[in-house]
Amino acid sequence: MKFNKEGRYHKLDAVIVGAGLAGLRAALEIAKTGKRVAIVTKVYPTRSHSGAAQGGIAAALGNVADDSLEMHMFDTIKGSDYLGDQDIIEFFVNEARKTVYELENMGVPFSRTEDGKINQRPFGGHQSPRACFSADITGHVLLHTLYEQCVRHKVLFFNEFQVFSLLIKNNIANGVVAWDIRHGGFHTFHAKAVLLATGGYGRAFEITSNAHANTGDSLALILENGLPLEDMEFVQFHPTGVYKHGILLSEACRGEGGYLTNGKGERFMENYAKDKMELAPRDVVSRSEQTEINQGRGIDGKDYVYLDMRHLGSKKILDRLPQVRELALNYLKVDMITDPVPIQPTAHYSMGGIPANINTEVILDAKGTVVRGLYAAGEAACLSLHGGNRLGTNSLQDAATFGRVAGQSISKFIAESPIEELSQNHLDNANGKVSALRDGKGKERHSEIREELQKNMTKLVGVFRKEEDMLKLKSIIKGLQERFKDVSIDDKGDVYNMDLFEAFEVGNLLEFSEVMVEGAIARKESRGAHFRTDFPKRDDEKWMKHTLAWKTKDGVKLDFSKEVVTYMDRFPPIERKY
Amino acid sequence: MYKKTKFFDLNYYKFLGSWAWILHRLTGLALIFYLSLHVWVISTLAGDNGQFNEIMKFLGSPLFKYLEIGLWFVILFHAFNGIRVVIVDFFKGSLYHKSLFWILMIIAFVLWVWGSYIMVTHIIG
Amino acid sequence: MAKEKRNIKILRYNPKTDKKPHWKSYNLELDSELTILDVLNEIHWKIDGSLAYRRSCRSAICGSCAMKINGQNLLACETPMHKFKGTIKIEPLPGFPILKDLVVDMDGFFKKIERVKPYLILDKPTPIKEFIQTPEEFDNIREAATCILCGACTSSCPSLWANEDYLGPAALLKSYRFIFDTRDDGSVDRIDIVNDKNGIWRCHTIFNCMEACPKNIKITEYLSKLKVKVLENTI
Amino acid sequence: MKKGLTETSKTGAIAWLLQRITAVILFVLLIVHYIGYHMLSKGVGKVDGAEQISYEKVKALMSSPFFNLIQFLFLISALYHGVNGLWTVIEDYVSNKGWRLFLYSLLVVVGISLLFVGTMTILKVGA
Ligand SMILES: Cc1cc2nc3c(=O)[nH]c(=O)nc-3n(C[C@H](O)[C@H](O)[C@H](O)COP(=O)(O)OP(=O)(O)OC[C@H]3O[C@@H](n4cnc5c(N)ncnc54)[C@H](O)[C@@H]3O)c2cc1C
Ligand code: HEM
Ligand code: SF4
Ligand code: F3S
Ligand code: FES
Repeated sequence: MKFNKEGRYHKLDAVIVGAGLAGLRAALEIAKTGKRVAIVTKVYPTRSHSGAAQGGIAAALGNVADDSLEMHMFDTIKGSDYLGDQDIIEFFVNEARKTVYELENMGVPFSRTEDGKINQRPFGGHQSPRACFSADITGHVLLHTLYEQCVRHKVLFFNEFQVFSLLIKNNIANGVVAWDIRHGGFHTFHAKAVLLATGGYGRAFEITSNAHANTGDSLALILENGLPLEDMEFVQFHPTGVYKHGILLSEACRGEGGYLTNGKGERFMENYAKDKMELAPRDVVSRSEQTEINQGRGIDGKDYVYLDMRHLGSKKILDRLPQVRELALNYLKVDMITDPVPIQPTAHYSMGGIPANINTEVILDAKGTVVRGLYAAGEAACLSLHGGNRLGTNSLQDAATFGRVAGQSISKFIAESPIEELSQNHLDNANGKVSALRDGKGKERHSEIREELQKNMTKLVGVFRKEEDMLKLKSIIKGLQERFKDVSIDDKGDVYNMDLFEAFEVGNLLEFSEVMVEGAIARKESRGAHFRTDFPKRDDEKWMKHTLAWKTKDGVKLDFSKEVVTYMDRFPPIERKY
Repeated sequence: MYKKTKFFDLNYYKFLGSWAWILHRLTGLALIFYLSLHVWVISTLAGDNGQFNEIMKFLGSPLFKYLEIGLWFVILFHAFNGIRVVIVDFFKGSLYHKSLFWILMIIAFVLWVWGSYIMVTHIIG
Repeated sequence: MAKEKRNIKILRYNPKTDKKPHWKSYNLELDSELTILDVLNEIHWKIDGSLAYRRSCRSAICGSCAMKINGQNLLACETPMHKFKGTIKIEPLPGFPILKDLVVDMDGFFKKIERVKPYLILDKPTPIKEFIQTPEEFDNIREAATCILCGACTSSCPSLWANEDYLGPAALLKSYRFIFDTRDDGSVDRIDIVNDKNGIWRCHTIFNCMEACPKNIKITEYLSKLKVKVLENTI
Repeated sequence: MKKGLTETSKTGAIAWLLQRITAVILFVLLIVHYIGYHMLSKGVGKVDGAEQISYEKVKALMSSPFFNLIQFLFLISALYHGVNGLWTVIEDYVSNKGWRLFLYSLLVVVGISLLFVGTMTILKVGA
């Protein structure tokens, strides 16, 4: 069977990789100016993982209780454990309200207050009820509404196309090459500007709330092009993942009054956060759970604890948490009305990513030099908004707000810039990747390599980290990278070749996981979601700095010269206690 | 690309709604066939009385009486399920369409037994 | 976690080599708490990498993994294996053309969604803040807005099997979601589009769609309301 | 792109409503009709000594103008309902334009003939 080496060619003003909240919002902005903009996405737009968000989108509307921009800003800064850049945070909270109103005006069906305004609910880490929501499907309705508006404004969609290489010439991005999953063959998307909005990458871990598609492909492409990633060691773990599956049981379970119990039947949170108990912030609860498990107090000594809802009674559970009960029933055969639910911490959100400035332009060094025509937004990007730990509901807002900002920056850029010609051999890189996997004579299965990576990531660079574990992990990853060179796939066909795209994704996981681990080894402090048992304290003297990491021939190169932007007088760093 | 499933996927027929529908459709078709016949028979009324009585006698034979019992079932099913459809369309019947179906069918069944009994006694007596 | 032996039958089809789909049987030793999607992953990862199916979120929200399992359209990711006894038969969604194995061509399905103008249309100026909408008005569209476009409903509708031009329950539900949104000004158009012989009038209240919907949306109820609305607009 | 999905027929709404209105009318009339004629026909009349619906009896009934009006309502309701029902079935299963046109025409011709025959019967016998 022959692969189509010629591929097909599309000339555009802008190409956007990813159809989550960030990608769609940007595309809409550009399409409204009448420019030719295409979205390339490996899953159908409404299947993007933004749709999985339930809780809400943060904005200080003050519809149900007093709120202010200053309060939202403070909460975000404190939540970030003072690693968030405060100029970005200030801009973000300022724009947040506009973003929500705009989304509502586009048709998002928000839940309403009695007087017909957008309803808001409380959420962990926010002092005021700030999460605008639509029942328990907020991300879903936002995603669908944006998609619908994009359809309306004639955005070109290339669905089920997976980007295999990012084209950069003379430090100017000029397109991407993508594999047509459904029919096989490459397409070249030649454009003046490229936006990377490929979302989260929790798939590097065994236990994760992320979708199968969240493999951080664009991060690997950035590294491949000699560009850096930022703050990759910061990964948020959510305390209530369904045991073994990692699927999220909403924070609402604890909100409604659920208990966490260990193998001895104790409410162990008493020993960690006496005041807030189960309602302490995510990282704190996750760490408490993990401590119990590590010290042998998991259920039957195994690696899970219980979420106990029984005392709430069947009426309340059926009323308030019918979906959640259904989940536990389906996945674990456990009815939370009569039995406690086995849970464990699950990798949930990635704070780090592709470094970008306030205009979403991708930067290539600590000084902030930009790569012309290259943009990043959403969870894949790192604007240093969430710092060391993201607050719930701030990320949908991040994707929507900076999606719009990206759209505006790109519109401006393409209006004044010529298109950079493609180089002759622009398809070589992508073709090389496919033939290596398809024609490879090796015996390795990509699924085995992936499983080994994921297991070890969860075990060795999970909720708790320490130097020796991570050094071990570093060499494991090296070994896996070697083995990956010997991967060959079963499916040699063109049509919906799942084997091919999964193998490509495993390769990507291996690349950025290495960077994650190196960053975590280097950061000798505990801040936000990054907790080192060998350095359990935050160290503001030394570490109010971002991590930039490059992949070079001799391994990962790190740079800590990018300082955190702080307004010392307004928000002096204080200890993060709840 | 391969196209499966044309007209019916019999292996999907496991839900009450689809059975009710297919039976409704079949009984509807049977009824329009019967109605045509019926109109024609009655039209002979316009002719002479002998012909009518002849035909009626023929149609009054036990075989036709038994067929009539079947027809009675067809009519009852179509009529009562038809009412269910109307309730679904105008009175939120979708929310309880299954219990509605069984309730109406029980009424229809009682009517069927009653009617059949009378018809059978006609044949015998 | 008990292991159990299971026979899994999958309808395989490779467009390059097969004229027609054929059943392939797998005998596996599986953890009893796996979902159908886990089982497919198991086969795909460990036995035959050429098996194709769609999946992403694995938490019943992205709508990728609808397929026919033991004669019924379900989401593979939320269907536990223990729901069935004995052999499990897995096929692609009926009524849609098969691309490969369990992957069907959904283009037609999405075109139909687009046909009903699935977006808010405004004539009035937008307010400075949000539009005012009461909780009751929101409740009218809440359920319809949870549709994940998985296609399970449309694929299960006998009306669609007989006539592939039928808009189908998912597209009609989408039109309902906007026609009954108090903010929308584009409903006259939309009503005109669904008031078509391949539109709402092909629905014969068969209820297969409602049985299939993984989000338990009362589809038929909304289609009935839509019929009455179209009627009111016609008279 | 084609307008609508194929050529549109905007009469669907009215036809749908009429199908339901006639259904309700039929429901009442048919049950009455069936019970009255086919079951409670004891004593309706005797032909050659056997119980049977007799010409005389029916003719006697049908001379009442009110009864005739009901009969006529029944006739047009049933015909409309049946014809429209079949029309729907054809719309469902016949996608070929030629065939569809042919079957529609046939249906209309048969429908009108039955209407004619039925009306004549009522008029003649009722007169
Ligand atoms: C279970 C869960 C619940 C959450 N709940 C909340 C919440 O309540 N509130 C909140 O604020 N945040 C929440 N989050 C976080 C939030 O949902 C995400 O951070 C946000 O949606 C990310 O949006 P995105 O647009 O960046 O990416 P995504 O929505 O993940 O989209 C990524 C897109 O990139 C495409 N893509 C990826 N790789 C490629 C490639 N190689 N080629 C082509 N296309 C590619 C994909 O197809 C997809 O369209 C939650 C996250 C999870 C996992
Ligand atoms: C006794 C009272 C009757 C009631 C309550 C009734 C009700 C209905 C209803 C509601 C429908 C529409 C079904 C749909 O749209 O899905 C219908 C269809 C139909 N009816 Fe009747 N009906 C009755 C009598 C009759 C009679 C006497 C005939 C024969 C002339 C008939 C023939 C049909 C046909 C052919 C259809 C179309 C079937 C279909 O679309 O599936 N009905 N009926
Ligand atoms: S209505 Fe239900 S079954 Fe149909 S596409 Fe939407 S979610 Fe799927
Ligand atoms: S199955 Fe089909 S006929 Fe109507 S009620 Fe559902 S769309
Ligand atoms: S994988 Fe997303 S719905 Fe099943």
